Amino acid sequence: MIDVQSIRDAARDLLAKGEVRAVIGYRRGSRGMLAEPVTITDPEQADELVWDATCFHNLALYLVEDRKALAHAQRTPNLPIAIVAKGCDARAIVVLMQEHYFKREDVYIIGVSCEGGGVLVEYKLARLLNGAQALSAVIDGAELVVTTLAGEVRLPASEVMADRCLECREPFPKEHNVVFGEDQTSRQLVAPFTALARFEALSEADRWAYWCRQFERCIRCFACRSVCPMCYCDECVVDSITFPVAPETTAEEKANRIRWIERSAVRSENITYHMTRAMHLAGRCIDCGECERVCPVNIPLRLLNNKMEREAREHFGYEPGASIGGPSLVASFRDDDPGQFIR
Amino acid sequence: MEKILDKQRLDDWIAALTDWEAFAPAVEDGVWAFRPVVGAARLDHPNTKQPPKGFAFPQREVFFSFEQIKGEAPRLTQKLPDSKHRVVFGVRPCDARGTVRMDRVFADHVDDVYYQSRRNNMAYVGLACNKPPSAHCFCLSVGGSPVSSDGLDVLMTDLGDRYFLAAITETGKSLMTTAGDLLKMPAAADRKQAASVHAEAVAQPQRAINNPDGAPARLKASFKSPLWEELAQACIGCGICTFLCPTCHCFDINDEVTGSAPLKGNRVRTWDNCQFPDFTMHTSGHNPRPTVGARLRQRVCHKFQYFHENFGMHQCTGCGRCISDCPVGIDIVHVVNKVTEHAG
Amino acid sequence: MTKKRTGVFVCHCGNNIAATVDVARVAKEMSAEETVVYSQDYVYMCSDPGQNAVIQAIKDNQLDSVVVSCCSPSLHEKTFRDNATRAGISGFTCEIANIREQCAWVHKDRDVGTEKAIKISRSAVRRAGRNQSLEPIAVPVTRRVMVIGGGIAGIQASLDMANAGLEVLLVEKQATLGGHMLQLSETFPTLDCSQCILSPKMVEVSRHPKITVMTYCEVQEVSGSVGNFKAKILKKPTFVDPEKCKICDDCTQVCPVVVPNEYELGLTARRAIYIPYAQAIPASYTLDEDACLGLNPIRCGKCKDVCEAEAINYDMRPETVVEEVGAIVVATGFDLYGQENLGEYGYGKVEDVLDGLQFERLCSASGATSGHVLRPSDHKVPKDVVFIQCAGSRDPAQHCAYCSKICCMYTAKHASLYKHHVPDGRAYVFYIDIRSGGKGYEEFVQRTMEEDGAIYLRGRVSKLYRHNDKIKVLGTDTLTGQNVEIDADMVVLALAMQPSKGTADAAKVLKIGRDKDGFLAEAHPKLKPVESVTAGIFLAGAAQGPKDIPETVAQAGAAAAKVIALLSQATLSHAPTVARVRRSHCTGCEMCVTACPYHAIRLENGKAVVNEVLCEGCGSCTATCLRAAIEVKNATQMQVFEMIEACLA
Amino acid sequence: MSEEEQAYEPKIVAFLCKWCSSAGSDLAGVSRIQYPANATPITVPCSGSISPLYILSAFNKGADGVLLSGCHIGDCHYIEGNYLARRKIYLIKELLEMVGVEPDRFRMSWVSAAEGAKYAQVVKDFVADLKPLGPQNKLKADRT
Repeated sequence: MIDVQSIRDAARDLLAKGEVRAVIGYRRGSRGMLAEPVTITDPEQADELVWDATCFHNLALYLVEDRKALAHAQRTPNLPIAIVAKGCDARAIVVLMQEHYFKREDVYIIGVSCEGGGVLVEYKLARLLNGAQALSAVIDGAELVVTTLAGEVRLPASEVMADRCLECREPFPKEHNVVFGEDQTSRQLVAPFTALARFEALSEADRWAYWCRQFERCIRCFACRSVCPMCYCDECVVDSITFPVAPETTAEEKANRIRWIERSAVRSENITYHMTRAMHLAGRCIDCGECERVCPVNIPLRLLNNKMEREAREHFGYEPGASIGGPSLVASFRDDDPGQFIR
Repeated sequence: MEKILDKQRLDDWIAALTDWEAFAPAVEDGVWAFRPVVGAARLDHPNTKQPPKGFAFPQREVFFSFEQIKGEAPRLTQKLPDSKHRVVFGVRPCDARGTVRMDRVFADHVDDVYYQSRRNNMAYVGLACNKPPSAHCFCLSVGGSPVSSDGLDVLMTDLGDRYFLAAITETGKSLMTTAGDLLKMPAAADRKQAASVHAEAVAQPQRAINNPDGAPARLKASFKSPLWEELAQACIGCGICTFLCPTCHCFDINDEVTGSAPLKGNRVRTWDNCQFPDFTMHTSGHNPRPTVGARLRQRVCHKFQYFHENFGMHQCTGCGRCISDCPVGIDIVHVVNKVTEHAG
Repeated sequence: MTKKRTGVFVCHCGNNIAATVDVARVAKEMSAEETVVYSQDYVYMCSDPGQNAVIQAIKDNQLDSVVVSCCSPSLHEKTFRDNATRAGISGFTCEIANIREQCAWVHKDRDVGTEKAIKISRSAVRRAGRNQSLEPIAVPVTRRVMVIGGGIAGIQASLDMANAGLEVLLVEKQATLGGHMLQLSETFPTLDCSQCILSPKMVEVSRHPKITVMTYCEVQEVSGSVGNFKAKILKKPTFVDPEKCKICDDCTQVCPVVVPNEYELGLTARRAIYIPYAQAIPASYTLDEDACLGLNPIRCGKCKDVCEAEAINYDMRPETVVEEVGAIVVATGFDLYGQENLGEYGYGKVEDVLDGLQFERLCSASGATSGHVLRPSDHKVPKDVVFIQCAGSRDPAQHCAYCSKICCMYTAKHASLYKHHVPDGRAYVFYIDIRSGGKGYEEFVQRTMEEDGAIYLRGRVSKLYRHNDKIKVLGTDTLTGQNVEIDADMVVLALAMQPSKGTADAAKVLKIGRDKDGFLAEAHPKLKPVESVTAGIFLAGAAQGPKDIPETVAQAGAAAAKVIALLSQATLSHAPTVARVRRSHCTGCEMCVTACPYHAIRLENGKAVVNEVLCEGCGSCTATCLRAAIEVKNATQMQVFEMIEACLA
Repeated sequence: MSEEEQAYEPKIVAFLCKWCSSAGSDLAGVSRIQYPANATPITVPCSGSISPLYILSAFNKGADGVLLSGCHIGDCHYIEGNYLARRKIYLIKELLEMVGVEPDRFRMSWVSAAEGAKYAQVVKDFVADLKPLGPQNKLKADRT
């Protein structure tokens, strides 16, 4: 079990010594027990930081936001920014560096191992607590320790944890400047791609009926895209929620952005959006599962991304977030890539 | 008009409403939504993921279709909504108060024929919240109540094995009249129980906007507050808070081309979202609300200042959806309280 | 953006298109398109009046883009782009809608054909509607040529180009120049000695100041494009310094290793250190690394010990050089249709069944038998020899569908030579029919039959097998309807010609296409017979298809002339349809840099930058970029988007 | 095949690379090999230039089938464009199948400039396989 004080001390130290310009971490929010992302710049704020089973967020997103803000302000900082990173977050940071979004020296990674645990799912916890209100939730070994008004409750962690954490292959942040917690890569909770395999056992008609239902629910709030550190494009090719305009941008370019899909939240447009997104994340998605968590209408987006991840792994020997220097999945090939499907 | 309905007979009542297409909350993949009633309707939902605002203001609607043959003027065909009567069961009082605000915008303030033709054919049968359906409810502090009938045609109250029904409008009366014998006259004990359930409901602890009446002035004074950026720092710019809101009504109008030989398509209205970075983006590239702070301020001030200035009421009904579903914990109660506390 | 003014020209192609497509209706439908201001149909768009009509219409209607609905762009895209240029607008605004090969010729139903022609044309109109007015990019030229293959084709092309003043690099994978022609005894129809006419040319090549001969070398990789290729060439070690070698032959006397001699097609043997034949160019020995006991004085070292000139060096290593050239001539030649493929004629299993080249070596004065026709098994003079034509050729069911063209003639030559060597012997020739088109060819065949007395039997051999010391040949004479049975002493197969392995390798390295039989594909079967589909790469000789010596020499000369014309220009123009970066969208992720097959993209200040001369416009970058930040000009995503829509409208 | 299937004519968008498959379809024409007219060709520089978005877009715009054809492996005019295509297209094909789009809706082939007959056969087979599936409505935009 990781003592949150060690994370606070590290953050305070980095800020106090002027080694970093800010620390991105988690703090307790106003919504009960849940943690929320925070960026602190004052060593005094370090005591606000928390580490528990509600630290859902992939904070690598805020590294992207930070880069965008710097670019907007045309500022080049002379100090790195520090970030608290779980195993998945660290893999996301690796992909961002692989894509030259920032350099290794621009980031100070405070790695935190999820060890045998991960993050919880609110509805799973609520079901087990039977209406009791949780005040805090921390994973201790194979158990989740929940503090309620009525006292402490210990629950089997695997029954409360998110699927993404149960299936996680790498809960330890390999890429780090400093790391807390043990490397428990070999933990055996649930086999990777279990949910995917279960889904793929369905017939074609059932698969379609399933996705039909999911995509008809989509309201195109774009939370999946907004929360994803890999969706850092200034203009999304399928739906331009924002678009870059530079001095050299011509009137024609402004007038003629391709509408691959329409803004209407209807099935055909939703499915095209989600499939394009899955393709764009192929070889880049590190399965932090944030898109699935934040979806207000419970679309199981991890299935799509997991599918691409597993195919890349099995057929192309590609592991996203494993190497800063290697070529990207879709920009490279091997002579023995599968081709039997081609006539 | 007040009546008693045996819970077992709810479906019979719905079945009796032959002139109406009925909707009630149903759960699919863990998501509660208003769906056409097929078989039995159960009103044991917490609250639906989305409010019923889409019935009168759908996320997408076609205004008219167009077709243009080269060298000729375009031909337009208006697409008015159908004239079906629709009744929605199980609407929570906060959401019903949302429709009142939507009416202000689309019916009182302007003459939106698309909204009105839908709205005029709608009826809302509400269900009082005996207990707050969510930990983030705050209807009391924004002038509402868990038993409010504002915006409803009928208010139902759960009395255990039966519902206590109160007609609020003429439409509500006619819905109840159609039920005929299914509805019984309430006994005095029923009325008494209903009153006590209401009293208990109102007494349930809720989170609160501390000074709702002072909010418009205090927010006005806080336009330049650095707090906005600080409170919005985690915002990811998604559209959950406003797309799930019972009162958000901003929209965009687009032409969707469906064919090119000859050119044809639809002019379509879709919901838009002030939290999307391009909401105020100009063609020049200039964006008057370039930051998350500016966008959060817009959302909050629209609800607690601008709308109040225009219509004399807050544009928030305290349903709590934007709080419970925000991916990063942005909490409108906390935001309003914090900014108004620091005002001046 | 001001709206485009597109003109559409729909060609009848006589009845070729008009029979299946209602061309007038296509023209009318196109006039309803937003951007189309002019539309017409015409019987032959590519005729003079047709082309003039295009030029005139561009001028009269201020057209800024043109769509021609006609045959394949491979035929007339250039024609109409040139018309556009002549009319004063960019040729790159012109698009071809292929409604002949892709429509009229493959469909019969007129309604269906017309509908499809409309879709294809509309798609081209949409593409043209977003074409930019581009001008070709000027590229400096390297005035050097690489010729791959040192047979007669490569030799002739090299000499022609060098004589015109170009610097030539002649790359040959064998240890000597000469190719298959060097193995021939005499040549038809004049029966002059092959070596006597080839050797002087080989000497000329080796002494020409403008030609660098690189034997025992292989081209491994070619990059770049017309005007500026970069070739990576592997120099295999010969372990003998040709400067020092005195060709004294002492080394072969001591070499203990014996292997079959390729030059003699296995009829004789050679040593591990050898010279392919006496007049080899370069005049030097080669040490066959695979056969040698080990390039190590401890294991053998006899040749090194005996070499007084100290020409042998075991430490030679393979070496790679990079050469820059402006054009490439591929003259990689043919091989005979593999022995393993022709079991029915006992090839390789039945003794004394030879192929044509082996028979050449038997007849050659420099061959294994010093010019005496003796059968290999017992060195007796064969008295009955059966020649079988079309061995593997013209047999689409089992072997090669095509005619190998030269076999009728060389079989006649073989029969004639045999009769000259063994006047009392009998020569039987099985044939399907005789193809003797060529100057003096028919007369030669007649002489073989009438004066030399070769017996021609029209029919195929059904079976042959060894019977005691004879080969039993069973066949049918279809002219008399009689079954024929011959006890032959020797059988000679006129094997089909097929592209050499070197030809297949070259096609891969150069990324040039091959036809269905594996011969190198010309850019156009009639109008561009010596050009490959890739600009700057030319074809010569049997690598492109079966041909005899005069044809090969003529084609080599033609390829040389094309190269001379190409490299006479100071600069070449490079197609401007290259990738363009939208800097505002580029995040510098480098995926396009990794994906580009031409290394044409690099990062500069965190954004992708395209080298327009290296870029070939393949669009791999476009499909790889996640944010549409890089696109090929005039093949943009917007254009494809609109074409998809046009196809489905 | 039922009469209904006989009468239904699937709409196919065929992305052909300029150097091999488009030339192969030209050869089919030169050889006068007859094949169904359902596939409308769009010539692109290289199979490697096909973005998966093109395929999704064609389905979105109402294609009943999408065909993509390029040079055989090793024969790409642009050296390795078809290798890049093979990997990307494998992924989008898997994704289409994953969401329950019939695998026969999408087809990829290698057709060289010499394979006119093969191109005709590819189209024939594709049309035959598409007919029993009926119109594609899964990804087609409903714009009423």
